[in-house]
Amino acid sequence: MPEPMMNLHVMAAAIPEIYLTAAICVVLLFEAFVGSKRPGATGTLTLLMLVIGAAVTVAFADVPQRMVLFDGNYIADPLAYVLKLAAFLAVAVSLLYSRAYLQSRDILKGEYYVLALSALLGIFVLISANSLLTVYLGVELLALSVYAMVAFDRESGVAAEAAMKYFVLGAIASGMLLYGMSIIYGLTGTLNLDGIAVALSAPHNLGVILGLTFVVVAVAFKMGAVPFHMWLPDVYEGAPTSVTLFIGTAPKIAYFALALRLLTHGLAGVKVDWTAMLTPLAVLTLVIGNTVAIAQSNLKRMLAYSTIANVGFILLGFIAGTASGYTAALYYTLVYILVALGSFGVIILASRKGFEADRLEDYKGLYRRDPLLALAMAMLMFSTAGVPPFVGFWAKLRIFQALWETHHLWLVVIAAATSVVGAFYYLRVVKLMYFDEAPETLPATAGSFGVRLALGLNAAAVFVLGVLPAPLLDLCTRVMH
Amino acid sequence: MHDHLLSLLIWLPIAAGIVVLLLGERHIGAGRWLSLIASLAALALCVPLVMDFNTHTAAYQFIESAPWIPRFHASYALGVDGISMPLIVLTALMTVPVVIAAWNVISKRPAQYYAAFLIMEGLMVGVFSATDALLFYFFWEAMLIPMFLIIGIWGGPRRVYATIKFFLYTFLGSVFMLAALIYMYVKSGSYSIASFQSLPLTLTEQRWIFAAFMLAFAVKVPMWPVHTWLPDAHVEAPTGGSVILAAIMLKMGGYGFLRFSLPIVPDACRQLDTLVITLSLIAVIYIGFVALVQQDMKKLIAYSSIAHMGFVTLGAFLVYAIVRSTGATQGAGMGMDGAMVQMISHGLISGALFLCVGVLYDRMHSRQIADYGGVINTMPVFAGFMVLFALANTGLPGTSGFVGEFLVILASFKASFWYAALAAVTLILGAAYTLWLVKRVVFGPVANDHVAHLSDLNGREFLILGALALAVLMLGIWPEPLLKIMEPSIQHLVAQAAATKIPV
Amino acid sequence: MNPHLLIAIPLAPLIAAVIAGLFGNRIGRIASHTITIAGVALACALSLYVLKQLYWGGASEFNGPVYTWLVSDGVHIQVGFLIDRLTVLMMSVVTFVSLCVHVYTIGYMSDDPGYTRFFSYISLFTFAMLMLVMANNFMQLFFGWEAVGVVSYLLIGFWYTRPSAIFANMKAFIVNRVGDFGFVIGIAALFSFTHSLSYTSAFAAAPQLAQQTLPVFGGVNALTLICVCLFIGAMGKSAQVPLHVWLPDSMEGPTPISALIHAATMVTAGIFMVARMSPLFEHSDAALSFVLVIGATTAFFMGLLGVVNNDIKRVIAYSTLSQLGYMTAALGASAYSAAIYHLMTHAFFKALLFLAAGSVIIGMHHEQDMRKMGGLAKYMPITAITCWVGGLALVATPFFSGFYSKDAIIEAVGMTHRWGATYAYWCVLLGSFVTSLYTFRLLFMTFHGEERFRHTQAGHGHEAHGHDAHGGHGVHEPHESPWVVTLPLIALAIPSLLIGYFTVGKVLYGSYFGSAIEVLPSHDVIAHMAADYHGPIELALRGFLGAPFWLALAGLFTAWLFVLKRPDLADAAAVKFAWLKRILDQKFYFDWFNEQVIARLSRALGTGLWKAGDQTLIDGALVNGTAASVGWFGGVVRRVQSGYLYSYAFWIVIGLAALLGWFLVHA
Amino acid sequence: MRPTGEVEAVLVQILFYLFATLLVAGALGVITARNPVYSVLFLVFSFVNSAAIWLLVEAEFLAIVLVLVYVGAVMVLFLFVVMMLDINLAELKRGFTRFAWLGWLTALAVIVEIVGVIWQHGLGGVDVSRGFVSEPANYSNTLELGQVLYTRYAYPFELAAVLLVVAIVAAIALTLRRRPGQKVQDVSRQVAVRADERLRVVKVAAEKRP
Amino acid sequence: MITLADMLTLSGVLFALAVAGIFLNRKNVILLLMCVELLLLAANFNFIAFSRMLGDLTGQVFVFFVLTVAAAESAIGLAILVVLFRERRSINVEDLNTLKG
Repeated sequence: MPEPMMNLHVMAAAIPEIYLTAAICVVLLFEAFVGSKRPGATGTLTLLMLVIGAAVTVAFADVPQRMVLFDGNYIADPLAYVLKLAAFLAVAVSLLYSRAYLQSRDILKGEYYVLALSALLGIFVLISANSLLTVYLGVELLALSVYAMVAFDRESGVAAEAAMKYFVLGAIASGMLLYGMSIIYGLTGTLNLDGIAVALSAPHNLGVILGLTFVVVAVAFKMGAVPFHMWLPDVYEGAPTSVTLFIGTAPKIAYFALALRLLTHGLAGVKVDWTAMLTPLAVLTLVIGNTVAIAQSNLKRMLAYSTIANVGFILLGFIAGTASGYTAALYYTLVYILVALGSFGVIILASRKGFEADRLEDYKGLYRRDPLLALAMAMLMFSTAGVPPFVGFWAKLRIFQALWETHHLWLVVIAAATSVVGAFYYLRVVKLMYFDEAPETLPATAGSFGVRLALGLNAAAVFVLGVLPAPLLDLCTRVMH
Repeated sequence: MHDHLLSLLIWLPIAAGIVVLLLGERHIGAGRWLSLIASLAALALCVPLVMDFNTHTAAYQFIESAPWIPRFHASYALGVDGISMPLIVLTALMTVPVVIAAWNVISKRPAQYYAAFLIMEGLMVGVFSATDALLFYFFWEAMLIPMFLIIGIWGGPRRVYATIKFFLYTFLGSVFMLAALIYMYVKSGSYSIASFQSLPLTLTEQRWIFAAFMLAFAVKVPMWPVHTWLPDAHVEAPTGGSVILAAIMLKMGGYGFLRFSLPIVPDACRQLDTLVITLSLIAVIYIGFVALVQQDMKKLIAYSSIAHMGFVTLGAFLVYAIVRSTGATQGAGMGMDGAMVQMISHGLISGALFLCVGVLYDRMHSRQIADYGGVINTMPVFAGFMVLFALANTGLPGTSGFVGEFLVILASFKASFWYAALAAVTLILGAAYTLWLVKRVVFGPVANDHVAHLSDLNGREFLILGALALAVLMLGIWPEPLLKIMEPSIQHLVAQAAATKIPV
Repeated sequence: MNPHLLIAIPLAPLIAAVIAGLFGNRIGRIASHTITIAGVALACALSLYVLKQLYWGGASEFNGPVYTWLVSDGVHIQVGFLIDRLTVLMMSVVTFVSLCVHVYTIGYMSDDPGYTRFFSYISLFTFAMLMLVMANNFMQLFFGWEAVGVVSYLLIGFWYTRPSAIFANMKAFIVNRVGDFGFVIGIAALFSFTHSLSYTSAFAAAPQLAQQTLPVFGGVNALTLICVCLFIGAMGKSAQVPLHVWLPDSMEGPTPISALIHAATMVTAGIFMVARMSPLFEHSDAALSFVLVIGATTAFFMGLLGVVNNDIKRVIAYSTLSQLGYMTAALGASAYSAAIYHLMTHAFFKALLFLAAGSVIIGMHHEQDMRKMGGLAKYMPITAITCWVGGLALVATPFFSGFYSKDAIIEAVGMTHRWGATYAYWCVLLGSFVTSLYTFRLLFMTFHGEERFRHTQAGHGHEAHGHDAHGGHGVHEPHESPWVVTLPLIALAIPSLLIGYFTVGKVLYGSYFGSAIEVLPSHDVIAHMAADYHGPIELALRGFLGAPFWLALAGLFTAWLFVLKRPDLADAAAVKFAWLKRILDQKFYFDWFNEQVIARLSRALGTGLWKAGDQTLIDGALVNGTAASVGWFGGVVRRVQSGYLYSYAFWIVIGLAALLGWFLVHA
Repeated sequence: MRPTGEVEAVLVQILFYLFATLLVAGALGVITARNPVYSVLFLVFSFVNSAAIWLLVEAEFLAIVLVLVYVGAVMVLFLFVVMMLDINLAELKRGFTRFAWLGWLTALAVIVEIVGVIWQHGLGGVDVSRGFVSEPANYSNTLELGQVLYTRYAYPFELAAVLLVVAIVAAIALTLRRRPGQKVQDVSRQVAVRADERLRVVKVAAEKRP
Repeated sequence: MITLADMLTLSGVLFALAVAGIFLNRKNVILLLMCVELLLLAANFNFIAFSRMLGDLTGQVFVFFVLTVAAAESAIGLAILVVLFRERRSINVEDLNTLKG
């Protein structure tokens, strides 16, 4: 048995996880002894911890190349580094946006932050997973934290319903994941993804397909691909908006990593099979996500379907099956998160206690009531629709490019056509905010200066990255190769 | 300054627009003047653009280039040739009247109104000056946003329907164009338009790309049967929106055909030119008849725009039929010249006509023809302008409207008798719908009390209509300066269009 | 020849028009009419000077560019002048008639609020007409062609508050556009062969073109197509059947306009154009036959309409139509010089007749219905005498100018042998009876017989002109017009009477036109007639023996019988030949057809395309239909999301089973 | 004393089929029982049978854990919750709906697909008919597991620990209720109390006599 | 002798029954949680079978973790159930349909 080298130098790459575990404990203890007396303090501490965590990550985890730790269970590479930073940022921003929301609804409890941090840890685990076991544990860590967060507003019946649905369906999915993993394990004799990659090289093997299908279904479920998407709208709608914001953003990084580590790395040998499986899913996802979104009257639900539609695009990147395609998917994911942070942030800022601001008509004439929110939302909507000069355009472009490189003509056509359909419901939001008159009854929006500033910066980022997309595109390409 | 002239033309209005936006509605006085100054400054920047333009070369001039997305070989590359330069000048020219026309008229969120138009101006100049396909597309799409807002915020009662229809229609078209552009990037490894133009493509590839381009440009032009967004958008848009829509945005479709379709996929164009020409002729005749029965002034002018833009596409695609029927390209350049002149001229005339309708609308708040009659009795000066622009719209010699149509008809006969014959029907239909409009609105006894209390043009309106009238007449009496600018580029384009790109 | 001088000819009226048009209200009436008259007078003087230079001064013709309009695809399209004897003749006639009309207008329009505008228009018209006749290329020809059309449009609708006027002007423009449609195609066709728009190259190419065919209509001779298309343009402008319908309606314009534009100048543009294009037409017998038949038809049948009309101006208008038909028939018979010659004489006497009619109308306080006139000779002698001069010229009384031109046409048509010549000959021959009938009917009804204006009840029912200066009530004594009105009458009566006598030898039978008009020797009927020509007196005397003269005399007798002697016979005939009268009253149903069939069909087609095509099919089915079906699809799929956990789980399993099944089977 | 050879193999096989049948029956019982309490008991039954099978295939440690953790803890928790929630059993007793056949059909399809791959195609090339090789007598399943768990699987083990913490935190956060008006001692406040807070001298204004 | 196929088949049947239990049950949410347990059990069977067949302990380690996770999962699932019941006074699956469409 090789002597495990458990010194700091070797483990530097794993500092983020170690730090985060410690942070969970600190926050938990802080909440127990201080937080309960000073509402909000835990939140501040958590944000602080996240910032420090990002700093620590930058300081220690910036590995120049691929490193495998913990007996092959853990992998650190530039991609993981970038994804973890992105996750730090996403979680920090989403918690920042949520503070006032939580406070006003009496769910500002330290446990919320603990769960958020543990979810983040789950995300990290997935990002750095290099064995089926760590993948599974990451999935569960993330999922369990998130189930609890969805149910966190105990006064809300819909939240409990959403949590229950999420839980049951999520459990089915992880059961399927497990089942698939078991077969793959049986066929390869190893849990290690590197080992699986070596062992599985022949496509069209029935046994592999059996296992693979279960894995693909589970991944598709987590990402929200049709027809495994049904939890997503209900959960987005039912969860407290702050939780919707949370689960709509950072976990996407994890699911991207899940697909990347599992499919493109571990199961690279049977790429032909899983791309063939993902293709109908992606098409269905694009079509149904975009069309059903049109029929929605609840903004959160609409954004949920929009998420589904975007997942279709991310899947297309995977279907391309090349480094370029994965880069495109990565870029798309990051861009999507940036936009989703902003759009759910707007919903949070537009809502009040007793007024969730989640119906579309709650946005009528938002421009009059709060120009900043309206402007930010409009930019975000145009971005998601894929209209330059916003960053969403480049995300779509990058996907198209990857598809062309692999000659996927019909997928390009479908993606293009459905993105036009998609543009409709994004435009409808802009229409409500800018073209309609505000009813008298809607309350004013809120948000402290800092939060509003953050939202402004968020929207500005969507614009700046849209005008100067090169840095982020470069970064994605660099870490993916 | 010449090194960054085009950049200045793009970013000066945009910067000014943002400043106006930031000044907000409270400082609208300053915003107004700033908008005027900015639009005039942009126009002034066109002076060196025209003066120092080398009319002896088809190469891009005033070129600028900076890396934008090095990994994609996409650069911030600008340049103009004889095809784009006049359109840029037209853009700068038409923005000024729009700003002036809004002076006291737009009372709802004026700062945003001005900002939207200034930003639009920059983006439109960007479209015409981009020599990088990605940059082109960037501007092309970005422009939809201000226009969407302009129609949606300041539009008429059905503005939401109209603006969403406008947006989705054009978005549908452009998305496929984007796909085609990316495809060619993947093949050529660069986004520069020149690299696309020199990229060998098989006929199948060309056909697909042609279809994508066609969708994008045909919607924008617009060609029958993808034109139905235009009447709605025009009718609902505020005056400025209609003006810019008709004067500039439609031209982008024509520009796209000239800059992309013909040089990039010449073989597909050769194969499918009959389709384009047929649709163009349908636009001329079908739409002519439809325009005849319109009850709404703006709708009528909108339909007339479609018919007139039919000449642009007709002229642009004559080259293949001419080669087929005569064996040489002689005459093809004339068709393209005609298309270009028609674009410029239509920009001026339709812009002016929409301004005229705006003048009436500001006073009567109606665009229904039936609500008017005998306007000349109370607004003689206005009536003079309206009749002039209407006649120009019918292609009267001596006005700019004649030049393009005449050249296109001349060239089209070389292609086919029937092309010429059907195109020339516009002489009759154009006269019929335009003059019937004039008869019902301008002439006749005072129709009602509202008309009786109309006041004639104020100085501001007189100024803009007068300037446009002057431009229309000058271009009609002596189009050579314009043609001279275009000639080398058009000849180059004809050569490109007539060549084959199928790899052997 | 000095090009600057030539440029000055059209520019003078243009500048005057612009000044009067833009600043008319500031500089006032007198300044306006002064400046426009000065402009036209200058143009007239210069034209006459050029005429002198060309004919007597031995100057060679001028053919050169003024400026390059545009260069496209290597083709230089220029604005330029071709000044030869044909042109200068037209220029002189145009400017002279225009000058007369300018002067006349001072009186006629004296109390119209649009006074300065009117002067601006007619000056502008003069400019446009000069550009037309002076052109040396088709672009400029078309420019002038359309420009005169536009001014005509503006002038017919001069009294813009009158619904009939603004209908008439629109009709005129659109009908003209139908002609222009052909004209433009003709130009384009020519261009497609010659790559040039200049006359010179077109003429040079004519013999070749006559050999070429175009693959349309199963192969048609290129030159024939070109000539027919060009002639269609002429049919519009020169009001040939069936594009004549606008001309009678154009009488809604003020009378000077009728005289200037719709009698003397603009309507003859088509005649001039065909004559100008004689090198082309000469090579296409088919086209000439077409011209001949159309012209002859117009000459006879349009004259018939003049017989039954009671509006003094409209009778003259139909007469104009008929006379234009004569000219056209002459063109068709290759007797271009006869056509131009008749054009010239007609310009004088028809302008005279119109101005005289205008004078009558002023005298009758804007009454145009001849049934309410009669015996006016007593009250307005100068008008009556000049009008008689014009009338006699019109009916081709020997020694009058009209005789020399019209008789030549009838003879030329009789001598030609091309297809349709016999029909044409009978038309033009019988036409002289008709001409005489309506002319004398007009003269008798207006100036002689019972003073019917006394019977009319107070407040004449006729709609006053746009201005109400004359809007008095009750019976007015007719009165002679002021000198500014009568002076032009006299000025025109003199050439109407004499110009034929003095010029026939040189212009018609001499070598005046020289190379300006090209006639193939085999077609040259005028040369045959010239061989028989022994001076104007002999010619006139011979005229007394010709059939046309006797037919005219018969017309005079008939008119006298029906109008003065037995008016009841006219009524009886109207009853007896009710069907004929109905056809004539309905003007052969052309207007009915245009308004009830073409216009209605167009509107119905437009509405159909709009409602069914655009709104229902494209917008409704395709655009909104797509949107709706997407929405519908979304709504349906949405219901799959039933909210029930078991359903969600079921879909997951279905998805799993389907994927598994598909890939297991296909692996 | 261990039976050997053929006999052992047949015996194991018989026992396997027995437990497998019971297990499937138990599972069927879980999903068809109308009373949730019965379902839990069926589930317990299923787990016990599973543990037996695991013992048969010599995964002793896991078999024990299954019984201890599952039957001993998790199932009790289930029962506890079932009892605690005041569920209207009558309402829950109504069975499946009319689309049940579709559900069964789908389940059957999944079984056919899985079983088909296993039996027909040998899981894509694995010799599935091979029996398990018995471990040597001195083999300790628990020892082996214990040796790798804290070394090679230290990282997952730590993660599992966090997972359990999360479960605790979540469960408490979700279910712990502080009812308003409940009288509880707050020790830290009691300890931190200061003298001046204990006694408040209230000055009562003298009431005027009416 | 127990073969791999036996074990895998058993797990397959268990898996299908668990899944069927989830979508056949229209009444009781608790039953769903139990079916999830069955689902995990099925996967565990596979792991153990393969582990034993391959002579590789990793599969059993995995099962160990699965059991841990399953316990944690049950805890959270039941907690959610309690919250749900407190809000709705029902754990009827058919009542869980306020979120739909």
